[in-house]
Amino acid sequence: MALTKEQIAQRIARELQNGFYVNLGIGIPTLVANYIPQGMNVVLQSENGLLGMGPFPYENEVDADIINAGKQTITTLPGTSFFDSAMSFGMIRSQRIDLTVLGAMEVSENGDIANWKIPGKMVKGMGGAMDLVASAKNIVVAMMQTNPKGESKLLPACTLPLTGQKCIKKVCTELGYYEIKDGAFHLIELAPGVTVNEIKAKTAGKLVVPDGVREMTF
Amino acid sequence: MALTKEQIAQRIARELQNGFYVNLGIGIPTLVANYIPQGMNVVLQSENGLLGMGPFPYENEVDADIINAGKQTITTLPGTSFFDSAMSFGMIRSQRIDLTVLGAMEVSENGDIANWKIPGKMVKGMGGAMDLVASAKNIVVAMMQTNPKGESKLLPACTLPLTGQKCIKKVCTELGYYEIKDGAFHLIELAPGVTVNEIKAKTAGKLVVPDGVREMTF
Amino acid sequence: MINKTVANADEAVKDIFDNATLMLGGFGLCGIPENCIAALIRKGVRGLTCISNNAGVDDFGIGLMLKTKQVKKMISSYVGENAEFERQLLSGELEVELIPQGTLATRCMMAGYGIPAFYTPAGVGTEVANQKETRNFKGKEYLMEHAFDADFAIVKAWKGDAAGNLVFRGTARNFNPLMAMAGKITIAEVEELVEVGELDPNEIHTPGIYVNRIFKGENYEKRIEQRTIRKG
Amino acid sequence: MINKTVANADEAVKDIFDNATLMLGGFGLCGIPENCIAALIRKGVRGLTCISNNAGVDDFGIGLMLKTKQVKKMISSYVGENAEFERQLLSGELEVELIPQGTLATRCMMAGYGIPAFYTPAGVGTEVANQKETRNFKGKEYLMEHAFDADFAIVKAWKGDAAGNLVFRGTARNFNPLMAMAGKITIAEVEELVEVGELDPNEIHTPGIYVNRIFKGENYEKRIEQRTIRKG
Repeated sequence: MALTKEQIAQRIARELQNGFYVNLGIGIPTLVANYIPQGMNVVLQSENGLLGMGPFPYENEVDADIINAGKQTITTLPGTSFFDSAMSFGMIRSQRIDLTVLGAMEVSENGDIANWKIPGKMVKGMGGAMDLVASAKNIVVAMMQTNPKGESKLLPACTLPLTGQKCIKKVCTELGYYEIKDGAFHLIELAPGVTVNEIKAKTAGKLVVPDGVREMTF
Repeated sequence: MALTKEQIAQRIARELQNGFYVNLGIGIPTLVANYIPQGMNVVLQSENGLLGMGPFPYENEVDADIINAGKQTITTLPGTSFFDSAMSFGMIRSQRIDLTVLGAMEVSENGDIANWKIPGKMVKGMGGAMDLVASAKNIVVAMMQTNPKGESKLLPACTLPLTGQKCIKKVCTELGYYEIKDGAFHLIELAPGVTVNEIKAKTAGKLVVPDGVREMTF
Repeated sequence: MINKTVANADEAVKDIFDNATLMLGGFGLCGIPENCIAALIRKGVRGLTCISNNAGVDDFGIGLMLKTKQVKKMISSYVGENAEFERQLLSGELEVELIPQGTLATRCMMAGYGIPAFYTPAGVGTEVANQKETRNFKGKEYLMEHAFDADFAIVKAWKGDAAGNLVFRGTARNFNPLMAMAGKITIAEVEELVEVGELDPNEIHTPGIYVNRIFKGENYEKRIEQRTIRKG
Repeated sequence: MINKTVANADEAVKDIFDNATLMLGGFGLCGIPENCIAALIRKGVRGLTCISNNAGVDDFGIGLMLKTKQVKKMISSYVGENAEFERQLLSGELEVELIPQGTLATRCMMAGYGIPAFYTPAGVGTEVANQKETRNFKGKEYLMEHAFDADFAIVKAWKGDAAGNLVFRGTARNFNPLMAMAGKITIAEVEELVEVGELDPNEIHTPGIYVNRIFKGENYEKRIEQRTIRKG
């Protein structure tokens, strides 16, 4: 059975390690915060200028001056710091962020990513995505394996304008978890009940399925 | 009669205007602070990271954490701000300093300055001088007109290693006040009782003496 | 101290001219100079190029200046959800230049730091790299980017004093201190204008040297774009 | 929060190796990491390249490490009055690279900002420009300068917390926050180690992400180089 969005987030959360600084994009990536293991120290960075992001506020805590990169009201935690956006992207470019999780429209077998522009549609902008993908040392993409037309988003080469080149290390979709290396999607884990045949049918890029690939458990 | 060091500082202080941000170098330039006219608002910047430098502290105010670029203990004033040295030189490079006063070993008729290194002698370093002269829009040099051997320090070209190129706008020595333009030292004012002949004898670079050049008054 | 105070927003923006390039602080609707935007609309200045991370929403922030057709060009990283913006863009009335957010922030900072150009990896291999010089440092490709050049920077701070010193609050800091350093003329509106000497000199985010005009803003709405709360 | 505290200076510097490149904060003797310097002397690590604006005096600061001949090279803007320094330099035991102060500060900052190179006017037309690329922007010449690359940055702050957040005091700030961002490993010694949550998040100069180890320093001498006072 395909993973839910929550399960995709839950699987990606297994990449977290104690002491990690983490930047989570909008959408499924945001959900990763809900699966930080109890007792593990992980600090969330928000690229508008905040380190140590807390949960959403209670009604009486809402503060218009404290928002995250998705423009959502959030809270601080003991040890939080605020800074300007140049320092924020300074942290990102100087690779102080241990894990970055992003959504995508397409990912290619060599790690290219497209997630900001569809020619012919209104373009809203790349925000911080190009800085993040160009700099982060460890990027995991969270997305559906196919687009609404049923076409694979794991491609030999991206067809949409790129956000960044050769930068994505791992992809988690509702069907499986992939590592990108040597110009191919290496299937690391299967969603429970999903078959390798389904994965093959929905992966347009080069796919490597190791013998005895494990099924995820939740 | 040649100017005293205090008079050189006093003359340079006449360049000050209300609302100026000023950086004063070590030596005679520091004395300029003593001649800011009463009621004029001038803010002193110290390039180690301070805007709004006050006078030396009283004995009981001395604070090891509050020093100027000459490593002297100083005080703050209402409105003072502290910042790091990168921001400090940011202010300098982005030309927010209205007047910079520096000492020099040599100045050339095209505005070059040498004030950091004498070949064969122990070199202590340029500190912030190269940043200041490369960036400041309005630099006045305060120095003696001749070196200890009696040789002019107003030269056709500097003989010592340069600190900066074509950057000095004015020079005040014990003998006169000069504007540097069009490849010459233009005598603007004479020290009281000093003759044009003495100026000529002690200026190796191209000198322009306008008709009816004024004598300074104190 | 040099007194930078002006009476109000109208006086602060009075010499902003048609076709000027403005930087406007804020991220989304957080930390935007509400009073100056209103004054620019009252003034009716036109043909503006606005450097701002976002373009407001239909009825708030820079969106209000789009409605009055005062903006010729937006330089932003994300222009979000704004129907009028989209209409003007598609009709060709409005020009947009999209820039990666970190590059936008850094190009502001570099203007304030007197650094004309620098290298960043953001955008290498994408259409952002078109017409730009690339260069390899230690095996990685970078783009050369330039400092911005803006006639005016308009920022919003939490506290400020007559000397022009500014302190920001929370994530309303965002682009504000960067732009404050970057304008030829910098205008700051503040929620609280305190006595000179009241701000701790260790805690000033923007030293007064960067600020040309300061005034106490009025009636801040501080609208929230995504009001997300948890129950409890 | 991630706990960055270590017991003391000796533990903080324990993996600093021979021939490492260190950044050391401070301007003159103001804001120098006194405890770590003492620990480096106790450890006896040698062949160090030290990036620091100054080189201390004969009997304090980095001067103490010069006396024990642990320093191979100084990268500084001004090396001041230091007889042992001069002796080692003239005898060829010590190598010195002199860099304009603003360039030194900015090369630290750029390392922390992930910007490999930038342009500055400082040093154009001087011997500092030797071997360096120059480039004209808008009619003015600039030198290309690179971000520093340091194995360790050692800084001294006024207050800090276990999460690594730092606050500096007065002009003891100087190069410290810049270097704190720039080391592969950053070690911070602080006068006061406060509880996490005690520092105002708006007033933190160095966010904890840049700091790997923090400890409370002991017995700060805070020596004054030029004790200038007025009578009254």
